[in-house]
Amino acid sequence: MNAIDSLLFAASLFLLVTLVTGLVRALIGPSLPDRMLSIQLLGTGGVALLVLLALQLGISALVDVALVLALLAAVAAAALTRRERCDD
Amino acid sequence: MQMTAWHLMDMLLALLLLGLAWGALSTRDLKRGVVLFIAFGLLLSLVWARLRAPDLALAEAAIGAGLSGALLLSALRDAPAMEESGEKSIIPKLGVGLLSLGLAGVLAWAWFVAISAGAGERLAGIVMVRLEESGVGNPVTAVLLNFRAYDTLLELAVLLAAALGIMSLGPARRPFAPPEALLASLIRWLVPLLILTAGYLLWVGAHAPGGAFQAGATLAAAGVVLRLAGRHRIGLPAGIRLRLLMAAGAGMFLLVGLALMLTGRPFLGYPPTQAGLLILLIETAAMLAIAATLVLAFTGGRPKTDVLANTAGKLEASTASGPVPVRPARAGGANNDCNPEQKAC
Amino acid sequence: MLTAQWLYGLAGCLIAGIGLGNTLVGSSLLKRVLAINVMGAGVFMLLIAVAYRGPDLAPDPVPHALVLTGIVVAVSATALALALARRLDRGQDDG
Amino acid sequence: MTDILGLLFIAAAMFFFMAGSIGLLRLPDVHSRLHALTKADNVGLGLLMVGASLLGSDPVLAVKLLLVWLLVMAASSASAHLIARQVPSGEEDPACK
Repeated sequence: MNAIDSLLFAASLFLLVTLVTGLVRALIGPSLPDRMLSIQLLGTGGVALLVLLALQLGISALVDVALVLALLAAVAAAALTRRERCDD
Repeated sequence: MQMTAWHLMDMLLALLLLGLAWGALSTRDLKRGVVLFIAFGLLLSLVWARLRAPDLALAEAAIGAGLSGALLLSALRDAPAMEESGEKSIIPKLGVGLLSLGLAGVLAWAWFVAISAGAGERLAGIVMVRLEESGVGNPVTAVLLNFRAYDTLLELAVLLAAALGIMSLGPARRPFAPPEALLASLIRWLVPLLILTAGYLLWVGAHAPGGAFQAGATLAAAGVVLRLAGRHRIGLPAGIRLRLLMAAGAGMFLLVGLALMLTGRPFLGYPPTQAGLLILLIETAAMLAIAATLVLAFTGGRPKTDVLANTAGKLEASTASGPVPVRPARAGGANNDCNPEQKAC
Repeated sequence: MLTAQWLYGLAGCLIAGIGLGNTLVGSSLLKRVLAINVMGAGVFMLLIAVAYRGPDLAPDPVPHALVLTGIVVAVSATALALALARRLDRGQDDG
Repeated sequence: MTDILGLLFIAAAMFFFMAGSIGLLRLPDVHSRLHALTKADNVGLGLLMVGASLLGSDPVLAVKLLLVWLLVMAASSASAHLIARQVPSGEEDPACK
């Protein structure tokens, strides 16, 4: 195992730990937007972690996964914030 | 060094998943539960990536993190059904604990047997040897649409059954309010990109991770976003064409299978030279059906303007008698967007 | 035997157990739907742990295909369950 | 040489991700958390993408990574805005009452 790989491992571990830290906010809230923020962190961090994993495992398709994750992250946020129509 | 690094990451991920599963289910606050469950789905996608299952990571990213999240977040609005029932479970706590432990134990035993079986007996070897005859280069697609095509046919039938169930249970939720400027501009580029990505995933699925399921889920996300933005037209056709579209996946599968039987081959036994084309044909139909089903699932019921359902509703209204209450909104849903039980309407 | 298989396999068993317990005693319908999904996810983890062959080898595609099917069935069953819950609620309002 | 540069970019990215997480955890109200998180994470992701492109040394991969970064930026700024709009109304159930 060469130096680059070890450093990439270190980076992914570090990233995972920061994601866990951010997830504490999902646990303690207090409001729903607060919790959704930590989902957003997990989305962005997940994209980052997928890119690192793609390099480490040599599976370039994981970048496609990152692409889908990036696209779908917006959907969950929109689902949270939309209101149903009630003026008719 | 490499091994320990992987071990640390695996331990962290496994513990995190356990913690999120526990946290999502042990809380009495449903919002917290749903958000933690979405986080669980996102993390699961990372686990699939780490375990070298990019096909699953794609599906989980689209479904687990995106569509399920949207589905559950809208379900949070149906507050009454989702409130704490206050009823005590009739099963004693000890019994529940024992049952759960029992399930975990049985699974652990099954897992141990699977792990310790000789490597030579695995199906993986057969798949890899015969991959060339399958017409596609991605082994997961080969298993899904060729070697175990029956499974996938039945899966599409399950999906169709679920869609029919949802449609027959009642009208769709009320549509969403018109979007603010920012959301309007978001969907202007997000929807085309989702459709484009769906096409890409469908095509690339033949030789790389991707395929009808991931593509269908991504395509469905386009419909969900349009719906969230308050659009009336979200890409779903109406009336009989909607039903045909939902049946397209299983239908195309059956058609191809039967046509092959006419040529003297077994049901779904593709000739190796045409296998690739036939699989693409089935996958395209399956993608459309999956997308239609998932969008319909998100709207929560049959479309308000659904001609067929409304005629059925009127029939129901004219024939119903006795204790079954038929509320006018269900029969005449087309001209009224509001559910009468919502106090505001 | 690989450590990853152990870790994810056993975590999968426990997650499935947690899911089953909460499916039985869940305090609301939505909670029970979540619990069933968690139980499914545990089983998926178990299957994918079995399919894993190490960081440099291609994994077994058959469990992958099974789980892919499972994910799609799970989401459609979830949607159906939520539609049923909504319908149940309206039934109670009527009655 | 490009490898070292790539790793430096990734290391810098880690700093921003850490800042984002700490901000999310420590800042007092939802608006400032939003602010810290969205800014820091998008910068972090951008740096990581540059680093990964340098390490991957594949132009197609680099273009893809750039595209993903742009998407994440656009999506997360939009959703940050949507979440921020949600807050003043008391965050609670948006059903018509």
